[in-house]
Amino acid sequence: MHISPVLWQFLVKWLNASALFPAEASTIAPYTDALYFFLLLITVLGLVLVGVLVFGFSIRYRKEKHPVAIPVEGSTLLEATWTIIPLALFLIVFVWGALLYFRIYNPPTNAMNIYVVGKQWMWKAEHPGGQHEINALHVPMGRPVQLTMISQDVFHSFSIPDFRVKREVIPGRYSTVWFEATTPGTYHIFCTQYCGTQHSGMIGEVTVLSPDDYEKWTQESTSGMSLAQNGERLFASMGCNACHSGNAAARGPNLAGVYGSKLQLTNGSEVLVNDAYLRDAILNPSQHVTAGFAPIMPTYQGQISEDGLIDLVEYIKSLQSNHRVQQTLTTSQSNQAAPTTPGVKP
Amino acid sequence: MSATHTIINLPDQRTATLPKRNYINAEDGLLSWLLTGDHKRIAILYLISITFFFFIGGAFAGLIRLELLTPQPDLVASDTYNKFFSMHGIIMIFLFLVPSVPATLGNFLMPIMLGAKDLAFPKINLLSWYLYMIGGIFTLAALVLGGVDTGWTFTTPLSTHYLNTHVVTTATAIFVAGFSSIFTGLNFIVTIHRMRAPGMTWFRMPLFVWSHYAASILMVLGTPVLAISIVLVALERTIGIGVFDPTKGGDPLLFQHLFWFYSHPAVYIMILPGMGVISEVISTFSRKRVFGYTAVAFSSVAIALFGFFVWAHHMFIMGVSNYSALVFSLLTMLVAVPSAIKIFNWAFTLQKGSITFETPMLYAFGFLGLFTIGGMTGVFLGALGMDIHLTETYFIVAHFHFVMVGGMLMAFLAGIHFWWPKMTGRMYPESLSKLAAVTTFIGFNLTFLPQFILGYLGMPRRYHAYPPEFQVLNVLSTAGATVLGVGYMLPLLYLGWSLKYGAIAGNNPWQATGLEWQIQSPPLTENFIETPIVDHEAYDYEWLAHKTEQEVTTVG
Amino acid sequence: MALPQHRHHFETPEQQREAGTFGMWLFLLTEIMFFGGLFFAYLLYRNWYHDAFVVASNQLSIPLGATNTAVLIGSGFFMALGVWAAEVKKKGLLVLFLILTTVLGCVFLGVKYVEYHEKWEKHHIPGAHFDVSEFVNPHAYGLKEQPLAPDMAQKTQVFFSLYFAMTGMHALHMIIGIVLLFWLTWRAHRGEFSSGYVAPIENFGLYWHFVDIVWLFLFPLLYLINRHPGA
Amino acid sequence: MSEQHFHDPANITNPEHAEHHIVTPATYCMVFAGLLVGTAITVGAAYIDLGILNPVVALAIASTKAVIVILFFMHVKYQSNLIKMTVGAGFFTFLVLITMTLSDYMSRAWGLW
Repeated sequence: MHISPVLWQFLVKWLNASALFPAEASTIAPYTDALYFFLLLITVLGLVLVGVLVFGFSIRYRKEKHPVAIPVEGSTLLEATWTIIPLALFLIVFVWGALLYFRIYNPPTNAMNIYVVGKQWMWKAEHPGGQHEINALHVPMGRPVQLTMISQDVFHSFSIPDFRVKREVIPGRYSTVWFEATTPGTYHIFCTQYCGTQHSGMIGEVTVLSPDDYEKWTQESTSGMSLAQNGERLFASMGCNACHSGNAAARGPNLAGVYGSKLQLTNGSEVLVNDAYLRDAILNPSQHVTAGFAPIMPTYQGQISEDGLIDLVEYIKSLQSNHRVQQTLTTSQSNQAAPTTPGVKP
Repeated sequence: MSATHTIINLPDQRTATLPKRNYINAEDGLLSWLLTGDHKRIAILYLISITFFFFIGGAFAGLIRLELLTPQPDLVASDTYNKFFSMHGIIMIFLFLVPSVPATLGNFLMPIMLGAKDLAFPKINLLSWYLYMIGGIFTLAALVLGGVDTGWTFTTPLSTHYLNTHVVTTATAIFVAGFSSIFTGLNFIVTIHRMRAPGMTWFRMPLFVWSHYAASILMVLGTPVLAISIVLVALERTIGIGVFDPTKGGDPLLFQHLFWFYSHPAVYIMILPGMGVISEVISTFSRKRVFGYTAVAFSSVAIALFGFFVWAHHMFIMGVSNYSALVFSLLTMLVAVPSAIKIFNWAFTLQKGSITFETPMLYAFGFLGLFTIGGMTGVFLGALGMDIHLTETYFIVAHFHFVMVGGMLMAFLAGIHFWWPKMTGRMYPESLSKLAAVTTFIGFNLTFLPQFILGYLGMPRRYHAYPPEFQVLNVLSTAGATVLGVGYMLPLLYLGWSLKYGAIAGNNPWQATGLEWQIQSPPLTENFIETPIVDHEAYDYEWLAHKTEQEVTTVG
Repeated sequence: MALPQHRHHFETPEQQREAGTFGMWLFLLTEIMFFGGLFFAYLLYRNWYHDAFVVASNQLSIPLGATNTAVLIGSGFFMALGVWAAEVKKKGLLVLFLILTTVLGCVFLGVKYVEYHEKWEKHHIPGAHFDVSEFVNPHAYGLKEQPLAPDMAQKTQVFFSLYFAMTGMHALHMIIGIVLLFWLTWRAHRGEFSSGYVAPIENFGLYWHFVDIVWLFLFPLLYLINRHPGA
Repeated sequence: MSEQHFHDPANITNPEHAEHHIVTPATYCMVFAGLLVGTAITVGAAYIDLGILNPVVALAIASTKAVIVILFFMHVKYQSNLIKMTVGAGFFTFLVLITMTLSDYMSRAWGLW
C-alpha cells in the first residue's frame, strides 16, 4: 500500500510530538513516580496472576479435556492467603502513599511564598515583590516555592502535572501547595476541578528559570510596589491604623511581630497566627478577638477583594522587624494627615 | 462451536414449543403491562427503559469522544460540551448503572431464586418503576429545555450560584430516581428476609441474592443522604438559603461530605449486583460450586459495610484534614481486600471444573480482567500521595470506566445473555453474540487504556480542549469508542431478532442449578406451581444430575 | 386466614403482616438518614457559629414550640390508641382516634404557619430579603439580647436556613401524613380495618410516630439552645 | 403461627418472628404522660445555666423520649430481633455519618475552615 509522503511526514511529526510520560521537573516527581511504578508492578503482577489462573484453568479443565467437574468446597488456607497478601500489599501502599502525601503537602520552612488567586476562568499569581501574572507563573529553579491559593468564586484546582502537584483552590479559605523545580523550561498549569463554561480554558504555563534569569525577570516585571506596600496603602485607606496603631493605648492589638506568634484569644483558645488566620480575622473579627481587647472591629466581608486581602496579609507579615514597625508608624501618621489614598486596590 | 464444546441442552427444535401459559401472554394489552404487579413484567419494563437511557447516555459519550478527536474546541461550543458530559454522567449513573442489574435481572430473578411467587411488595415495585420513569422524564425535560452543565457531581457553589442551566429540574430527576432505587432495595431486603421458600436457608441462597442483599442495604441507607443534599442544593438555588454557600458562612465541603456519603457507596450499589451475576455465570459454565461460597458471600457484605467508611477519599486534595485523610485512605485499602478475595475465588472456581465458553462466560472472563485492572487502579487513587497527581485527571476517568463499564456493564451483558432464555424462552444467536463479546472487550480496552496514560500525563477530566501533545492517545481512545459502540449495538439487534426467530430454549439450556432454571421458560406468572422445598445447597450439580435422571425415569 | 386483603404471594397473613412492618421500618431507616444529613449540618454550624445560633434561636417562641410539642405528642398518643382500637376491632373508636390524630396534626401545622408568618414579617427568611439589623442592634427593637458583631450576625442566616430546611422537611412529612390520614379514616369508616387486618394502620402509625420523634429532637435543638440569660 | 403451614423451621418461626402483641391503652397513657413530663423538663432545663451540660441534658431527654416512643408507641419492645436490629442499623449508620465527618472537621488545621 502506498502512503503519500506528505501524510507520512505528518504522521511521523505527529507521533514524535506526542507524549507518553510526563517530564520529571520537580524534586517531588521522582518520589511520586517511584510509588507509581511500584503500584504498576503489583497491578501487572496481579493481572498476570489472575490471567494465568483463568487461562490456565480454562485450558486445563475445558470440557473436552475434563468432561466431569470435581466438586471442591473451598480452602481456608487459600482464602487466608489471598486475604493476607493483598492486605499486606495494600498496607504498604497506604504507608508509602501517606509518606508521599506529607512530603507533597508539608512545605519546607525556607520556601518562598507566591499567592495565587483563581477565578472563573483565569489564574492570577502575585509575587511578594509585586509582580502580577495572569495564567503564568515564573519560578526560580532549585528553590522551594510555596503557593498560597484561594478562589474568588467556585472550586478550582491548581495542577502542574510535570511537578506532580495539585491542590484544590477553594472559595473562602487558603490552601497551599509547594514544589521545588529542578529543570528550566515551561510546563502546563491546569485547572482540574470543573468550574464552568471555560474550564478547559483555565490553563497557563509555569516557567522555571535559572536563579539568575529569575532575578532578571523579577527586576523587569516589577510593578514598582510590593504586595506589602500595596497592603500598607490599603491598611491606611481602610483606616485600620486608627485602632491598630501600635500604641499602648490603642483599641486594637499591635500587629508588629504578630505573624507567626501564638495568640491568646478572649474565648480562651490559643491560635498560631498564619495567613489563614489573618485573613479570617479581617473578615470574621468577632470570632478572633485577642485577649484583652473588646470585640469592636467591624467585618470587612465584601469590602476587600481577595487580592486586597493578600496585600493586607503580606503587609502584616512584613511587620516583623523593628525597622518596618517604625516605618509603619510614620507612614500611618503621614497618611492620617494626608487625604486617604483613593480607590481600593482591585 | 460444535456441540461438544457447549453444554447447551435444547429441546428438539422440530417439536419444541414455548409453554402455552407464561407471564408474557398471561394478560393482553398495554394496560396489563403498565398496571402489572408481576415482578417479571416490571423487570421487562425496566429493561426496556434502561436500554433506552443507556443508548441516550451512550450517544453523549460518542459525542464527547468525537469532540476530543482534535485538541481544538471545534465540534461544539464549550457550554455544549459541558452539557454533554453532564448528561452522560447523570443518565449513565442514575438512570442506567444504579438500576441496571438490580431492577432488571434482580427484579426478575430474586423471587424465583428464593422460591417465592413475587417480591414482598409488588405495588411498591411498580411504583419504583414509575418513579424511575418520572426521574427519567425530568432528565429528558432538562435535556430538551437546554441541558444542564453541573457535571454529575453538582459541586457547590458552582451548581448553586454560578450556572444558569436547568439544575433544579435535574435535581428533581435525581431525587425522584433516588426514591425509585430506595424502594427497589427495600423490596429486596424484605423479600430476602421474609419470602424464602421452605428450606432456603441463608447459606443456601445463590450468591446473586447475597450480592443484591448487600447492594440493597447501601441503597436504603445511602440514597436518602443524597436526596437531602440535592434538596439543599435546590433550596439554595431557588430561595437562597445558606447551608453550603461560603459567602453566607456555609461550608461547600459539607456538600462534598454529604454527596460522597451516598455517591461512594453508590459505586458498590452499581458493582455488587454485577458481582452476583459473575458468580452465577462462572459456576454454571464450570459446572462447579463457587469456590469458597461463604467467603464470597461475606465479602459482599463486607464491601457494603466498609463502603460506608471511605467516602472522603474523593476529597483528599479538597482540604479535608490530614488526619482524616489518613483514616479514610487506610479504610479504602481495607475495602479493596474483599474485592480481591472475590476475584481469586472466581478464578479458583474454574479449577477442576468442566469449562465451556458460551457468551455469558466470555463476558465474565472480560469482567475478571477488566475489573482486576479497575480495582487495582483504585488502589492507586486510594494511596494518598499518588491520588494528588492522579485525581481529577483522565486516570480517574479510566479507573471508574474500568470498574463501571468494564465491570458492571460486562456483568450486565453476561447476565442478560445468561438469563435471556429464561426471560424470553428463546436463545440468542451464539456465534454473533460471541463476536459482540469480543468486540466489546477489544473496543473497551482501546478506549480506556490510553486514558490511563493520558491521566498520568496530567490531562484533566472534563476538558473541552487540550494541549496537542495529548492528541494521539485521544485519537486511539475515540477509535476504541467506535468499536465499543458497535459492540453495544450488536446485542440490541440480535437480541431483538431472537425474540421472534431464536431457537426455543427449554427450561434449562445451561443445565444450571438455580431454582429459576427448574421452572418453565418463560415462567408462569406465579413462578411455581407449588412452593418448592429446598433440600440442597446452592450450585449442587450432583443434585441436578440426580434430579434429571429421576425425571427421565418417571417421564420416559 | 381467609382475609380478603391477604395477597397470594404470601403463605400466611402473619408473614404478610411481618413483611409489611419490616418494610415500613426499612423505609424509616431511609428517613433517619434523610434527616441525618440535616442534623449533621446543624451540629457543625451550631459549633462554628454558636453565638449567632443562640441569638437567632431566642427569636423562636418557646410557648408556641412547647405547645406544638405537646400537640404532636398528643397526636401520636391518639394514633397509638387508634392502632389499639384496630387491633381489638373497635371500628367506632378507631375512626374517632384517627380523626383526633388528624385534628391535632392540623393544629400543629397551623401553629407552624403562625411561626413562619412571623419570620416572614421580620425578614428572617433566608435569601435576598434577609435582614440582620435586629441582631446587630437588638435594643432598637426592644430586645434584651447582647448585640452581635456584624460578621456573626450574618451567620444567623445559617441558623434560619437550617431552621426552615429542618422544620420545612418535617412539615412536609406532616402534610403527607395528614393526606394519608384522610384516606385511612375513610377506609376505617368503611370498616376495612375492623376484621383483624390492621397492617395499614400499624404501618402508618410507625410513620406518624417517626415524624413525632424528629420533632422531639428538633424542638430542643432549635428552640432551646441557650435560654438562660447572661450566659 | 401454627405448625402445619410451615415445614421450615429456619425460615419463619425464629429468630425473625415475634408474636403479635397488643399494647394496652393503659400503657399508652403512661407513655403519653411521660412524654409530656419530659417536654416540661426540657423547657425547664433550658432556663438553668448548666454550661456545657445544657445541650447534653437536652439531647439526653430528647433521646429518652425518642426511645420511649420507639419502644412502646412503635411496638419495638414486642418485635422480633430483626426489627430491633433494623432500628439499630439506622442509628448506627447515622453515627457513622456523624463521627466520620466530624473526624475531618475536628482535626482541621484551619479552625473553622
